[in-house]
Amino acid sequence: MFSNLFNFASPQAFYPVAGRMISWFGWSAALLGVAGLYIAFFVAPTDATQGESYRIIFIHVPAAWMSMFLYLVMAGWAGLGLVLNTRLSGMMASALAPTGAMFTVVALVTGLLWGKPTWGTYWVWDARLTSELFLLFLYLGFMALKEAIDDPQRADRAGAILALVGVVNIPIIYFSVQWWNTLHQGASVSLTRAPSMAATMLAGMLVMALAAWMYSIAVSLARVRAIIVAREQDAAWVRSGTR
Amino acid sequence: MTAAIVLVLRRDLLVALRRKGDALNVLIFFVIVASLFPLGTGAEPGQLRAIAAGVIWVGALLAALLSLPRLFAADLADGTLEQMVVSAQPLPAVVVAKIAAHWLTTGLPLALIAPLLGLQYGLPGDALLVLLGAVLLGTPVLSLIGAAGAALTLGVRGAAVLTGLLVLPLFVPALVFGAGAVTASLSGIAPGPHLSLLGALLAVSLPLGLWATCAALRVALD
Amino acid sequence: MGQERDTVNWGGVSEFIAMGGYGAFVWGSYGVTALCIGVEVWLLARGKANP
Amino acid sequence: MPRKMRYMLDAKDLACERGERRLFSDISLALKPGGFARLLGANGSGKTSLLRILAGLTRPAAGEVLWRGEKLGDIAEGYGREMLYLGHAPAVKDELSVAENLMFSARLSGIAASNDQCRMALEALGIGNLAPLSARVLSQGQRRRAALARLALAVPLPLWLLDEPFAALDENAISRVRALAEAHLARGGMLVLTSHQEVPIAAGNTQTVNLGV
Repeated sequence: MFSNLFNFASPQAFYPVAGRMISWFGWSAALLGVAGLYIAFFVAPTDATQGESYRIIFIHVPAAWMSMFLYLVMAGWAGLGLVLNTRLSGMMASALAPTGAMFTVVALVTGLLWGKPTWGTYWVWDARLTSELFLLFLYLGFMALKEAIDDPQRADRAGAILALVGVVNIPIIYFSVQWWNTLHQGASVSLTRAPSMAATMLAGMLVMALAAWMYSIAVSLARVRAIIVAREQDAAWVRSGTR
Repeated sequence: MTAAIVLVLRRDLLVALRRKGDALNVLIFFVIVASLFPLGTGAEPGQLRAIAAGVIWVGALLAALLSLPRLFAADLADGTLEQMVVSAQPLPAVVVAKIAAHWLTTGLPLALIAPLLGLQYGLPGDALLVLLGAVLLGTPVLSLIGAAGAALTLGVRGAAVLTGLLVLPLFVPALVFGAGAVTASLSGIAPGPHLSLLGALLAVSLPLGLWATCAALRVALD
Repeated sequence: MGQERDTVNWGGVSEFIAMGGYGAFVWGSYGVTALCIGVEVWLLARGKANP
Repeated sequence: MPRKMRYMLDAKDLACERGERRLFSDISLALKPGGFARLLGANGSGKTSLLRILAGLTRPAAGEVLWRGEKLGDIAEGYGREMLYLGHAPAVKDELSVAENLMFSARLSGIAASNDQCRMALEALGIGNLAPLSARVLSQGQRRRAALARLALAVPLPLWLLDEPFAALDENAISRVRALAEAHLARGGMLVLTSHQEVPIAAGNTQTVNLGV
């Protein structure tokens, strides 16, 4: 009786709605992306100390934000699915995970490529980068668990429990790694101290983050449609050819 | 509530007593893992002392991980797990008892033997004491979070490895504070803050691990 | 002394690509990002829910 | 006071799904004291799933199960104090002796059985002599008997849900189990069971729920 509370909760009703929204979000992501790149390369001034290599920040920081944000959204959908027992919520959580993991990989790789020119080594055991690495493991664990369980409904509910445990642990892991970093190395090597935050840099990062957000919504909607098709394979309405 | 806990705890300890091999093997595994590292890193005293806390703690994590399937898998197979879930005893009590039994047969022995390995690594007296305290405080966290992982992967293909993939990232705080306490006492810093953070971690892991394990068991037996 | 400009003047494409000597790292980062996004969109375009 | 209850166990319009497949839908079942229901259906038609829904283990895709007028979800272990569920797997632990197994299972259901009560229960299933043995040495049939010995102790539990109670049992054991079931019904207890063997059970009112093919 909850599922008709908001009729989008039923996968069949949501399928066409998602279809219409994808292009809207896709285009806004593209436009914002172009604007962000323009700021990143043509508006942001050269940094006094790091020269041009700091321009990686316009990808690294938004990706790191998105990797955290998407895990929260994923855990939100998953928790909703667990409480309301609506199938679409579980599917949305599954749809978000790969994109969140992708942004985590992007954040890590760009962190490596930024670390090399700036500190001479690719992998920097910096608190944020290390926490980002373990965030990737949380994503991989979530996806691996859902992949390993055959029954979709059990997979959704097990994944939801794991995501909720994970979301509580993310700040704890981050704090403990931060504590560990100050204990062992002192705060000398740290990506957190970005170069002086000129207004344009902040603007560039925010625009890129917004672009990444729009992109994530578009991609997740597309993926949730694929999941709906995959799951409702034998449901009658799929065979009746509604696309 | 406590009657239920005592009932299930006594039963699990009785079963563990009748299968002494399981707990013993985990302990031997822990000692072997800790003894392997010097063969790789070289036995230079200063270096050994530096890596001791990390090696012993990671060994404890892996040993705890190794013993997690024992928590529910056997009971699922012979049908006793579903009897406990559908019984007159509250599920949280059953889960608390099983986690306590797991800690008593795994975490506690690991903690008692850790100082011995600390000696092998040349840790001074007070560091050994801190090591004992840290492992005593940290291993319940491993049992609590580990139980949630074991329940989530119950009856799933490749459950042993998958459990590791799920819970090892969640063991990071315990590792950082646990090993950090020993390293701190080695370099003359009071380990107090680390141990209290470990205690705080345990306080968070108790309700979280319990909720997650109960929910996961209901999902697994659905 | 260059007066305050609102846009960075790269003075030609080759300088833009050189990126003040950090071209490999900057374009490496943007390239990897473009690759990841490209792979994800391509997989979805083929109707696969990927991992 | 829950709304007026004409039935102790009241399952309405149940539906069950396994993966994306719907096993059955619109199944209802209501039991009054002394009521007996037999679940029929081919293999894989969902008989076990239906029983597990009634036991509160499986969540139905639709419909709800009420005990004494309250939803199962709301009363949790309260239901466990009044219901005995025996599944396919005989809940017997190899490491424990037959008597220890029975003692533990009884206590799980909130029944504090003494040693000789346990011995009598095992006698009722004809395996009194196996009491001290480790369950590891039991045959499949003996293992089933050890599990079913709980029925002799489950007098205080009004609702019995039994999944294939007669499976792997010989004639002697079947008649013993049938006697226990009929005594339970005579005392005003309620029984739901799934079974392929045609074992007639004398009961006040008998319902059959057919899950079809």
